[in-house]
Order: sequence, then C-alpha cells, then structure tokens
Amino acid sequence: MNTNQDILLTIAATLRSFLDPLLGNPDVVDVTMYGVALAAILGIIFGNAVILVWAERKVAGYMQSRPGPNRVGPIGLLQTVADTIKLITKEDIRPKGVDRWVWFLAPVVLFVPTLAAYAVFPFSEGLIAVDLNIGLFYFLAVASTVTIPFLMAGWSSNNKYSLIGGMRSVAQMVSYEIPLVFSLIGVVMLVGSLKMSSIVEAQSGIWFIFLQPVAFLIYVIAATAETNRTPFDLVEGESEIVAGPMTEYSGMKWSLFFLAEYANLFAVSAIATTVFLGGWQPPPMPAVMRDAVAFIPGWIWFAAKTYFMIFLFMWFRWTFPRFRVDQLMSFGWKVLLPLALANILVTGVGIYAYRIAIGG
Amino acid sequence: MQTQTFELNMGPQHPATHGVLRVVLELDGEIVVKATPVIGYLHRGIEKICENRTYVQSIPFTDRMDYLSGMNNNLAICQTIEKLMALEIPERAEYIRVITAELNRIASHMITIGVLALDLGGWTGMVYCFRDRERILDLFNSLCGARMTFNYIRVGGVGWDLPEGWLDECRRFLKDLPEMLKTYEDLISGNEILQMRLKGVAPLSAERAIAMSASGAVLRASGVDYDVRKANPYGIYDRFDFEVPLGTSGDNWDRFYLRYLEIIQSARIIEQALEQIPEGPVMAKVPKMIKPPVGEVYHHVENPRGDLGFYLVSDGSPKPYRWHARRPAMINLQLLDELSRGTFIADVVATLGTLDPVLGEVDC
Amino acid sequence: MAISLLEKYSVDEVFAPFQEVVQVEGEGVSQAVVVPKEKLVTIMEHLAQNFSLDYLSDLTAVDRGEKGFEVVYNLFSISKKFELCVKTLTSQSEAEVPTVIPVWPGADWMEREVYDLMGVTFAGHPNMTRLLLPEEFEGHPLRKTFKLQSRA
Amino acid sequence: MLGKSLLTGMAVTLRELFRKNVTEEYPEVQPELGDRFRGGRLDLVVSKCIACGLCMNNCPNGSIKLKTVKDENNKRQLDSYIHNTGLCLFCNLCVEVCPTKCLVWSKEFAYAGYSRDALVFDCMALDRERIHREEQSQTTEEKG
Repeated sequence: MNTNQDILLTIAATLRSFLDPLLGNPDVVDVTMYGVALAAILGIIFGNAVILVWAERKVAGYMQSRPGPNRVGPIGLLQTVADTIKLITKEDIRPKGVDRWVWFLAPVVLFVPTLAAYAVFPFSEGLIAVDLNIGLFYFLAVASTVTIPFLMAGWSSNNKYSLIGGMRSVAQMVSYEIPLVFSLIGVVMLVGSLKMSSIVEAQSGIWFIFLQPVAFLIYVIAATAETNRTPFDLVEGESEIVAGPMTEYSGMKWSLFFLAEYANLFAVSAIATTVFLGGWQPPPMPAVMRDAVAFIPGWIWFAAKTYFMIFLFMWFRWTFPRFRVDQLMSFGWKVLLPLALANILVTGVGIYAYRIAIGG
Repeated sequence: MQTQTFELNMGPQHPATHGVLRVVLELDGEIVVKATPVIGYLHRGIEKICENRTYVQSIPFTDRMDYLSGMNNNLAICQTIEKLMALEIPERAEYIRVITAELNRIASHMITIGVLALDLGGWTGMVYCFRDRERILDLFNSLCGARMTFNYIRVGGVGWDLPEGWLDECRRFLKDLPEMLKTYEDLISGNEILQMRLKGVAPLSAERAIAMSASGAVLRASGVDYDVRKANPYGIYDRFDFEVPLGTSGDNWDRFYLRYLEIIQSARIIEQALEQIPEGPVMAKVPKMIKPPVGEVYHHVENPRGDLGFYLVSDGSPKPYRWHARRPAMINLQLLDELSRGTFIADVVATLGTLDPVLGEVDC
Repeated sequence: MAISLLEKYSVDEVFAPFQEVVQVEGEGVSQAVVVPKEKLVTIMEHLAQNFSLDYLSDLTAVDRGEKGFEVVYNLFSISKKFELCVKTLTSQSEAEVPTVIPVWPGADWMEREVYDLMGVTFAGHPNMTRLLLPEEFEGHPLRKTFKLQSRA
Repeated sequence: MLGKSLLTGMAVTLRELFRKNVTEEYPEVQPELGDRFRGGRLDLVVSKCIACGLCMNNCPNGSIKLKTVKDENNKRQLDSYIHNTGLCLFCNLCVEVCPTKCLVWSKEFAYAGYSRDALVFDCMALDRERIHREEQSQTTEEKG
C-alpha cells in the first residue's frame, strides 16, 4: 500500500471498519459499501454537471469576448443552480400525440447507461467502484446503448424534427462507435488486459498518448461524435432541426438530457484520461520532482487530466462549424475506420518487432 | 423499397430562417425534393403607408425594410426623389453618403458572414462579426443618434454634418479592419469544415441568374459582372477606383466568399472618399414642402443584398402617387427552391444564408 | 453610365415591326414606351433577343383610376448597359395582362406581388396566388379605392 | 492538409480566451449615448412652445398628438401634448421642424412597461415635473 494514504480511501476504510461490527455479516457490509459508492458516483455526476454547465458557459463566454454568467453567486457559480430550480419548477408539458411511455422513458433510459459507466472509472489507485477484469469492454458496451434513448425520444415525440434527429443519432453513433472501439484496441494490445487499473498501471513508464498518438486522435474525434458535440452535433443540429430528439421535451425531462450530455462528456474524458493520459499517475517527471508532488492524491491528477480533456471538447465546440450528415458518415467510414484499422496493424507489428528485439 | 416523401415546415419559428420566413420542405429522408418559401409574415404594407405620407416622411420607413443596411435604403429613396426633382446636392454630402453607405455595406456583410457561420454551427464566428460590426454602429450612433434606423440621408443632402473627430475614428476603424478580416479568415472562411459544407453546393449558372433577375452577390457569384455602382454609377461612385469581385460557379461558397471580398473593396472606396472629402455645406436648398413635378422615375442603387430600386410616380402633390420598391432580397429568395432541390436539409440552411434575405425587406 | 435604349436608337429602329402600336410617353427620367398588352410578350421577346435587354429590373403596377391599371416593366441590359421602361395598360374591369415568365422567369414573384397587392392577374402565370397577404384577405391594398383604416 | 485550418481556428479562439471581453455590464455601466442620440422620450419645453403643430403634422406615424386652445389674447396655447413612443419611429423630423427648438430627446431610454399605455407620455406633465425638480434643487442650493 501507498505510504501517503489517499484521504478518500482512508474515509472508505474508516467507514468499513465502522460498519463491520455494526452489521456483522461481511456481505451486507459489501452491499452497503456499494450503495455508498453509488451515492458518491451520483454526487460526482450531479456536482460535475453543475460545474460543467457553468464552465462551458464561461469558456464560451471568454472565447466570445464576453464574461459569461456572472450574476448569480460569485463569478456566476450558482447560475446552474438557479437554472435547475427554474427547470424543476417548470410545467411538465406532454405534447398531444406523443407515444406516452416511450416518450416518458427516453430521458430515464438515457441516464441509466451513463450512470452505469461510472462504475469502472479508476479515479485513483484503489478508488474504483468495481474493478472489473473487462472494465473497458464493460464501458464500451454500456455506453453504446446511449443511442437507444435518442431514437426512442425521436420516434415517440411525434415531431418530424425529432424523428430526423433520432435517425441521425443512430447513424452517427453506430458509425463512430466502431472507430472509437478500434482506437482503444491498440492500447489493449499493449497492455494485454481490459482491466482499468492494469491499463493505468501499465502507463507508469510512458503514457499511451505517446505510443498511440493516432489512436488518441481517433478517440478524441470519435468521442466528440459520441457525445454529440460540435462539429458532430448533428443530432441536436440547432440551426437545422431545432433541437433534434429533444425538441418536444421541456422542464425536468429536458434537463435529464442535458445532465446526461455532460455526464457523457465527463465519461469520455475520463476514459481518455485512463487509457491515454496515465490515469491517476502524475505526469512523467524527474524523480526529485516526483517525490515533491507525491503528496497530491491520485484523484486530483485524474480530475485535472479529465478536466483538461473536457476543456478540449469545449474548445472544439466553440470553434468549429458543423459537418453535414453525408460528410459525417463518409468521414467516419472512409477516413477514421481505415485509420483505426491501420493503427491496429502498426501496433501489432510494433509489438512483434519489440518482442523480437527484446528476445534477440 | 417503396419510400414516401414527407413535408416539413421550416419556420416561421425556426432558428435559421433569418426572421419569420417559412419554408415548406418536401423531403425524401434528408434530401430536399421541393422547397417552397412562404413569405408575408412581416408584411406591413410599407408601399401603401408611404403613398399616404409625404416624400420626406417616407424615408424613415425605408430604414425598416432592410434593417441591416438602412443607409443604403435612405440613399436609394433620396436619390430617387432627387432624380425626380432634378436636384443637385453639395459635394460634401455626396462624399458623406458614399462613406456611410459603404460602412453600412461592411456592417451588413459582417452580419451575413457571421450568421452563415452560425447557421453552420459555428457560434463564435457570429459573435466576432457582431462585435466588430458594433464599431460601425457606434460610428453611426455618433453621426446621427441611431444605430440601425438612421433616417440620416435626406432629400438634398444629409441630416447632420460629421461630428468632430468622426473621420479620424473612421480611419481608425479602417486601420483595424484587416485584422478583423484576418480573424474571419482564420476562424470562418478558412475553415475546412465550412468550405466542405459550402463548395459545390447549390450552383447557379450565369444565364439562370440573369433570367431569374437575381442581383447583388448572388448574381455576381455566377460570374455576371453587374454591380450598379459600376454598371449604372449613381452619386459620385464613378470617381472611385474599386473592383467588382466575381465568382465562377455560383455555388454557396462563391456567394459567401464574395461578401468577404466586397468588404475589402468597400474599405478601398471609403479610404479614397476620406482622402477626397471636401469642406462645405451638407444640405442643398430644398423647399420645406417637397412637391416633385409630375412624372415618374425608376432609380436603383447597389444595396448589400443586391439591386435596390425605387419606382416613384408623382402627380405634383406633396404625396407620392405610387411608391414602389424593387426589393433584391425578395427576388433573390425566389431561387431558394431550385437551388435547394437535391441537397440536404443542412444545405437549405446554408443556401438561405448565402442568399441572405432580410425578411423586413422581403415582406416589406 | 447606363443610358436609355431610346437615346442610342430611335423608336422606329427599336420597334420597327411594331411601329404602329407603340407609343412613347413622357420625357427625361419619366420616358417610357407604352405597348398594347396583346403584343406585350412578342415585344418583350423582341427587346430581350435583339437589344439584349436580358434583365428584368422591376415589375410593378400603378392604379391610374379611370384609365385602368398600368403595368410597368423596367428593363436593363447587363452587357450593353441600356435601360428602358415599358408600360402596358389594362382596363379596370378586366385587370389582366399576359405573363412575361416565358421571357424572364424571374418575373414569377414580382407578378404574384402585383396580383396580390394591386389585383392585376397575369394570364398564363403558373401559380397566380397571393404572395404576401393571407389567402383569405379581401381586396387589393394598393388600389386607390382601398382606403387605409385610421388607427383606432 | 486537413486539420491545419482547424488548428488556426482553435488558435483564434484560444487567443480570444485570454483577451479582455468587450461586454458593457449594462445596469451598472450606462451606455454612452452621444449628443445626437434619438430614442428616448421627447422633452418639451412648454414655455418656448408656440403650439404651431408642425411637429404633429410632420410626424410620419402620428405618434404626436397635441391640442391647442385660444387664450384671451386670441393666441394659441398648448392644451395637451401626448407623445406615443409605441408609434414613434425616432426619425427626428419633429425636432428638426420645430421653429422654436423646444423639443429635445431625453436620454432616458429604459421605459419598457407592462402595457402599451406605459409607452404614452404626457410631455406637458413631464415638463412640469422637470421644472418642479429644478426649482427644488435650486431652493436646496440656496439653503446650502
């Protein structure tokens, strides 16, 4: 175990030692601890959404030579809280002609995979809700179901804009899921494991962004498309199809979509951090400095890298115009996919050559 | 497989219809089979109103037609009335007219560029364009006290002389303009995604453009050299050295980029006008009550959106007998249907942005 | 500088085949050629083809009261920089002139606008419906008989 | 090369991120309106007005309504002067035509209300208020 014990781990251990005599049965304690982890993840999601919405508006503001929200709370920090209160108190409108159950379920269904994906994020050494041995696979499997709620919302809204948006979301997400997965395969080949903690630990020497720069690029592009952000925000496509699948939603239902968008943004950034940016480990630096920053817990590094990735996505959003639907598809299938496949080939050859060199 | 087309109502309330334009789209999936613009949501009957006003009173109404280029509209109506009265106006006023009209053209084109970027999803480009346009609006505000509805150019001259230091402020703006244009080039027009979106989409042949009475950048993008400032110089435009940028294929990209190039030419005209501007009065001797002789006149000027014409019929009374405006935006908008056919929904938005209608003018 | 077609050529030269039906009206900026509406399309085709007046600048109508409606065509030649104003008259009761869409397809909306606001129909127009006003609107506001209501 | 222009664009937005923003924080910082500003209410100096009605006749949209009465010397006097800013085009024609220059634009532009009536101003009452305020400030000055 680490000498400077992580404060969060200490809290968890204390809680466990407190619960142990109280509940007796270790299985019950385990289940309780999972409940605590779930609550913590929910807290992360909601807390993050509040911060990210504010941060996005601030970033957008400063990039557009304006201050962004600055009225509610210090430097506008409470703006999202005020907006949330507004959204919750709004009348819940159900338009005539919607497919009632599907329409109602879509935002809820959207939220579930997003939440489930957080289970495998290694926030720090040992600070992971479930360290599955197929962690990365689990994430990809769960995250890819995000398409379904968008289609549900688009189909059930009884609105042509929503329908077009829903169809676009299926086309786009299915197309970009493939390069996304393929870009991660290179890393998996290097590590030889799908376990999140192993992937991070394998980067203690060198981050995979340096070994797999092309894969990182493909991942960032595909992840932008996965999260429906500019230049791939065709699903929402504000100036074309109003708000896509979300057109008919208002109030709390709409804000669930909004929340899921930011939760997803955090999720893809966290995966990028885990897989390419060394996870909870500090950046590569001389040993002297490494000791000097050793007091910083891993989850601070993790958060810092994740937020950097989020900033990158925001930066894209406030710089680029949007692709057209046919360009999006041809870019995905004709450029990204072959590139991802080539990357796998090169990685395989590289690993083989390296083994020969080591062996010889 | 048997497929069915469906109808989609884009507008009158839609984020990308530049006001209250309604486009009834017939779609085959995402591909447009037919696009029918439905206009009139902003119709105020300005022609009828102005027939019940005196000549001078009709000038502020032209501000409300194409509200992005009020100076050019003022210029057009005033020159039409002056042509009818055969009125000479002072030199200084002519120069001020040219400077303000060209500044207004720059402001209007900035909006066109920015809003097209917004229609294609690039928010930030729009904000930069609006920010820089603010400099021009501030200039106009110090000149006539209004930012968009000027009523500055009057029959016989201009309403006010230039305030102190205005010309220097104008020169400062022109000095900063290249940097602004560099920003647009880097962020908007140089962007590969944007070029991909616009190049080769919705081309318009020169013959068709002429036959459809298109004007302004829409016509010139197809390679037709028709700029009223050159083809039929009004005011003192024949004294300036400038070029008329022309496109080749008449696609969305040409229509868009032409506006960018026209800003540069407008800046050239203003620079020359700033050098040549003489001292003197800014208002000719005009009777208090304007009663043009019996007759009728058609006069056109180059508005940022195209060939803006006014047709006035005078019966010798203080009110025009007939007051008609040839609105370039309306006539250009006719092209939306044929340009959109076979393109994607996203292209309809882009085509609309490059046709650049201002609904205040379309509906009048 | 654009000049009137009639400054360059005499009326006889321009309208040689139609001399007896064409009249020149007004002078200076008000100069216009009045043609009978029966011959309108033929004359317009003649002007467009032989004098390269290829650009229809403006199309509008004037309510001349007793005399009927005057439909005004302002033509321009992009290559030769001529301009010409052509007019045709139609009686108040009939209020119909032939369409010039075969010559200039761009006349479509301009004719619809004239129909909408002035009530002059264009025979042969493919879609003679209101352009600006709602379908159920009664009357044609630009006619002199249509009085503006004072503000309540 | 695909991507180079994208990086140029990103450089533009990044540069802007660290620049000073141009927003005027409106209620705290009032905009500079300039001397020629038109867009507020009309300030009428009743003492200078000769009730000629030129402003009313020159208004393109009928936003000025004034009534006159004849006084004992058979001179026209202002009875009421209503400026409906809801109809006003802010074209300045009334101010320009005034023979005694008794009309000026006030710089108070923030008069949005909840009904159309809030846009109608009785300029004579406003003038009385103004005179009253001036008198008050004069008396306080004298006292001070």
